[in-house]
Amino acid sequence: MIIMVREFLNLNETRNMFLFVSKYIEENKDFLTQADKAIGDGDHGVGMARGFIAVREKIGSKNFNSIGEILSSIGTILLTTIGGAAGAIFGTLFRGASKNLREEDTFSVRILSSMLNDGLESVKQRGKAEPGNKTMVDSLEPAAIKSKELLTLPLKDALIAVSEAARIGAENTKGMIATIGKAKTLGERSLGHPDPGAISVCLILRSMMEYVLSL
Amino acid sequence: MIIMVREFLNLNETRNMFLFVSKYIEENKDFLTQADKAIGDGDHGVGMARGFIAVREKIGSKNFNSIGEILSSIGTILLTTIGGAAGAIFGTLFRGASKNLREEDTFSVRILSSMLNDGLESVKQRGKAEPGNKTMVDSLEPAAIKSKELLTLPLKDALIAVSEAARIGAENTKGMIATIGKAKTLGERSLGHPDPGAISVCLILRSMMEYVLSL
Amino acid sequence: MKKAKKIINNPKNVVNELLEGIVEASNGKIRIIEGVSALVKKEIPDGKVGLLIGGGSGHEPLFPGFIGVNMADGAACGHIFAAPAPNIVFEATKAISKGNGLLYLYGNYAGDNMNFDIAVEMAEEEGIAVKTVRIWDDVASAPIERIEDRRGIAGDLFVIKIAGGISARSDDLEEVFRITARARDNTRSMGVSVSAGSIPETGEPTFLLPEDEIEIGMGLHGEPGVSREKMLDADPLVEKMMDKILSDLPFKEGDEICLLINDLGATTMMELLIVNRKVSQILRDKKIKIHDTVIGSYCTCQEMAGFSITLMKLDEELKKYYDMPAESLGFTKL
Amino acid sequence: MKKAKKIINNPKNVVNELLEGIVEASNGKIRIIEGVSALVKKEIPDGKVGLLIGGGSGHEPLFPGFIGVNMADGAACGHIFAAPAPNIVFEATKAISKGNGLLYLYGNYAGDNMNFDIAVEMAEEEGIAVKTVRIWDDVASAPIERIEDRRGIAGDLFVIKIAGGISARSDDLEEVFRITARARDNTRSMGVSVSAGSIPETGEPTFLLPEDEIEIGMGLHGEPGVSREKMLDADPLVEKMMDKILSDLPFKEGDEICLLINDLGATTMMELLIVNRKVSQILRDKKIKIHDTVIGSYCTCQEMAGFSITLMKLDEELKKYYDMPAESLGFTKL
Ligand SMILES: Nc1ncnc2c1ncn2[C@@H]1O[C@H](COP(=O)(O)OP(=O)(O)O)[C@@H](O)[C@H]1O
Ligand SMILES: Nc1ncnc2c1ncn2[C@@H]1O[C@H](COP(=O)(O)OP(=O)(O)O)[C@@H](O)[C@H]1O
Ligand SMILES: [Mg+2]
Ligand SMILES: [Mg+2]
Ligand SMILES: [Mg+2]
Ligand SMILES: [Mg+2]
Repeated sequence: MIIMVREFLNLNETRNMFLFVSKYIEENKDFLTQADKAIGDGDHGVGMARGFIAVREKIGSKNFNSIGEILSSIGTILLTTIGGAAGAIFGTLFRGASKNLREEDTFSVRILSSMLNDGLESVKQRGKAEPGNKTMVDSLEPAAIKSKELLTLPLKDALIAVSEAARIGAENTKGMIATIGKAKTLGERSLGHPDPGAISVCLILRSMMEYVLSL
Repeated sequence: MIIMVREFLNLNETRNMFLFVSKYIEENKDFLTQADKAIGDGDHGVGMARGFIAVREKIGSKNFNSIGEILSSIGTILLTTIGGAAGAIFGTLFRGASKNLREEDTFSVRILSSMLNDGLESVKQRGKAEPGNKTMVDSLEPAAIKSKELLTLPLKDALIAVSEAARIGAENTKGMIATIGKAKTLGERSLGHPDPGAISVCLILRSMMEYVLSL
Repeated sequence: MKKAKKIINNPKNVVNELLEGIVEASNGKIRIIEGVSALVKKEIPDGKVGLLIGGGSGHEPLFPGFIGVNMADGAACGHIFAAPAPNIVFEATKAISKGNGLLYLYGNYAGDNMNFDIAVEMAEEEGIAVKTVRIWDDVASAPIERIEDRRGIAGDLFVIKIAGGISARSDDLEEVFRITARARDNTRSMGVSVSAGSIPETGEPTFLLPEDEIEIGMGLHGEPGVSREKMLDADPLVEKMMDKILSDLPFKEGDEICLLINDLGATTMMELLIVNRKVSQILRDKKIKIHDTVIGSYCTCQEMAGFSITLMKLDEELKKYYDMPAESLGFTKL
Repeated sequence: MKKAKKIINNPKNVVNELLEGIVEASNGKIRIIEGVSALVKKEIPDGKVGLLIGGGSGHEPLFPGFIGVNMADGAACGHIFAAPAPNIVFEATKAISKGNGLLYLYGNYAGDNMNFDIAVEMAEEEGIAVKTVRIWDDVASAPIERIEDRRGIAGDLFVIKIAGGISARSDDLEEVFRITARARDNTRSMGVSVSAGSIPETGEPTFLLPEDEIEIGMGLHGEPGVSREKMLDADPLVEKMMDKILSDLPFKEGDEICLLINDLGATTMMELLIVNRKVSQILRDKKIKIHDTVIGSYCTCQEMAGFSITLMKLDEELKKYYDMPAESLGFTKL
């Protein structure tokens, strides 16, 4: 079998990619909740699943005019349905990601990179987290940085590399002491456990990759 | 070994008999509590033990002038330290038992019978229970009735027969539906379980018997 | 058997220590009677008809937490789940007596009845007049024909509230008795439980309930309820309970009531509110007017999970006394 | 893992249903804002500085149960243990706004801070002035140098009480802000837990604690405390907690305070009273005067067993607002 090399996705495919992401998050609800039970209040999976189920319900068959519109719709849905830190952070991530993509109607590596870097910037502005605080930033920032180096790769290869960078970033949070979010009161007791929000970032990128690989 | 046949106990021996009863009840605290857990609120052993420990503490080395005085002291201590239904009932039992024994200074079968019958009468007056309501009356009444037939027996033989009558009475409560006390809301669910207060009557008589046998 | 973890010192001292905790919280207004487990108000006006409540401990804030302004004058407290001994009641009686007699008000249990009755005999020997109202609001515990066999549960709060009001206004023991008895006669409750409490001296759950079952008709102690059923959702459960409560008095269209949703110990306010939503909907459908709603932990059974619903039907007189402001550790009303 | 048995309907509907339960209990005084999980008073005078509180649900009666007379005007409520989304806060803001701005008052958590901040941006775009006070009373959650990293726990009650008082008296947002912030600055708390709560959607305990251990420095959620220790008797445990609380502000001889002993969910009033006994003894020894003591379930974490101690130091101004009568589902004061 010859694998088609896709350089970009059209608007419907992009929307479908995020519908796939939604299912993926929903399927990992318990896994994320267990991660939050270890160092947080045990609701991260519940919230993320609630948000992404709402995404599926609300944009499932909707047509969009730009990549930016898809991302900002998702962001607003997450912001208004998840609540908690994750709602503000993942809502802000997608809303921030949409900023420079209002005129774009294809999803490519360049768009991926723009989305990750703008999203990262907005998240940092909103939540004041820096790498090392043991948050989703520790997974998002390496992915965003990595994406800038991949502009010439095919989309699938770029997504493989980016999601690997996010995975390593999330893995590294195990060695960090939380200084932001509900885990921060644990101090050293947070060592050894990965940050749940960082895992969510991994899952989002990994499912985007799986979707593109499946085309 | 020749077993001495005791026809009576003197005042100190009578007091010591009830100190022995006290220890016996204390040792059966958990057993009584479990019985009350099955059909009541699970505190009968706790209360009875509290009362009889107080008896040991308060009359342990006290000298008395009559059997009646011993019994009424015990009754007042039980009445003021147990609380609950058992406090009123067992307090009343001992106080009632003392009624006609203010002039007596030896404990004999006749005294035993007077004590059980007067005690029974007071208990019925106070609590309005009749045989068949599944209370301690179902154990106390057969013992009291039996005691009237035994006036010519040696004390130990009378106590053996009386405590056997109480045991059978308590055993029979298993087949009764409670209509008085905390078990009454259970209705048929109280079937199959003996009444905790009836067990206490057995334990009191049985330990009196063991004490006399040990002399 | 998993033992309960409790924040206590010596389990034998829980009652005395909790009473001291109430005294500390009272800002100098309540004292403990030396040597017995009873609390009384420090200042009681001469000639006031005394209101003495009481029962076993372990149900806090019931009973000692309901001493206060336009509430009770004193409480005689027994060991955990055990009626107070007569001497405790009697000492509290003497401390409260201001020449116009006392009303004894407590839940209808064999132990309480006998111990308070012995205390009545002691009080009368001292020339103190006593009238008694026994609370028997639990519709599940006996059929209406044997209403005097029913036990007292969370309806205690409303009856104490009315008794506190009338006893602050009237110096006639007969009148205090009459109106309190009417409050009792107008009050109906029913409870359910999903898991047991435990008494501190044993630490063991007072009953065992399978994971998927609920005990219906639960009282305020470890003694079981009237039946066990498969666990239900809140709404059908409430419907079932309300059927039984409403048809008992019965409560009818046009009636005006006070409503109490009472936590039996470990049930969350979240659950109580979800219950209240359904109870209120049912009452609206039946055109029964809710004058006031009280929700929270008032009459508890240690850490038992479960709740009860209480309705008290008002008339003009009961409403007047219900609406009086009241203040106590366990219940305050503007 | 044993799942919690809760009296609810669909776990996804708990928040909406509990809010409806509060509306039903309010006798027509509180309404739900169509489409979002927020409650507001129906009648708010023109020109009143609005007091909006809020946070995750599952802590009832905190937050929505503190709407009432001389209490909050509205509450924005999130899912269980999740800060409310900004649109919920914003809708409540518009409903409350009477031309003189709003004070947002909530516990200091990353999620709440971010969501309320987004709402502030939305409100300002609409021309509604908003000031924010974040409550950070939990001394266990960060050292005093990083007080702004501390989380808000049961001290919420006292700060809301003061804010409710001043916002009913003053139409100057700056003044409402200043006095509320002072109440916050004068308030210190610490909590412990002996067993976990659970969130309805999973039913699983949010943490596991060995049978003989206690979690020290517990917050209002499933997130663990600052350390685990072997289970202690009540008195030494209280001493330990009081050491940390008293030395933090610090509270000193001659100070006058309000005291709250708060149940985190399933702890009995019996235990709270035993705790209060020791707390009060320590305060008396230190010659710190207790102006008022509040004991009960105010800020909870589902059926978590545990409690917290809160002290708020009074000055003449704070005392004036604390002493105002107040009425709400969760807290009433004569
Ligand atoms: N200030 C912040 N900046 C970035 N991410 C954050 C911040 N605060 C929290 N997070 C992320 O949110 C996650 C927790 O989300 P969630 O459990 O859903 O919310 P909550 O903490 O309100 O319960 C954390 O694992 C972390 O990755
Ligand atoms: N009216 C009564 N007459 C005689 N015995 C009674 C009566 N009521 C209760 N009892 C006895 O008391 C026992 C229960 O005692 P206990 O458990 O200590 O008190 P409580 O029921 O107050 O918890 C019952 O088993 C029964 O034998
Ligand atoms: Mg969380
Ligand atoms: Mg019992
Ligand atoms: Mg009992
Ligand atoms: Mg949360």
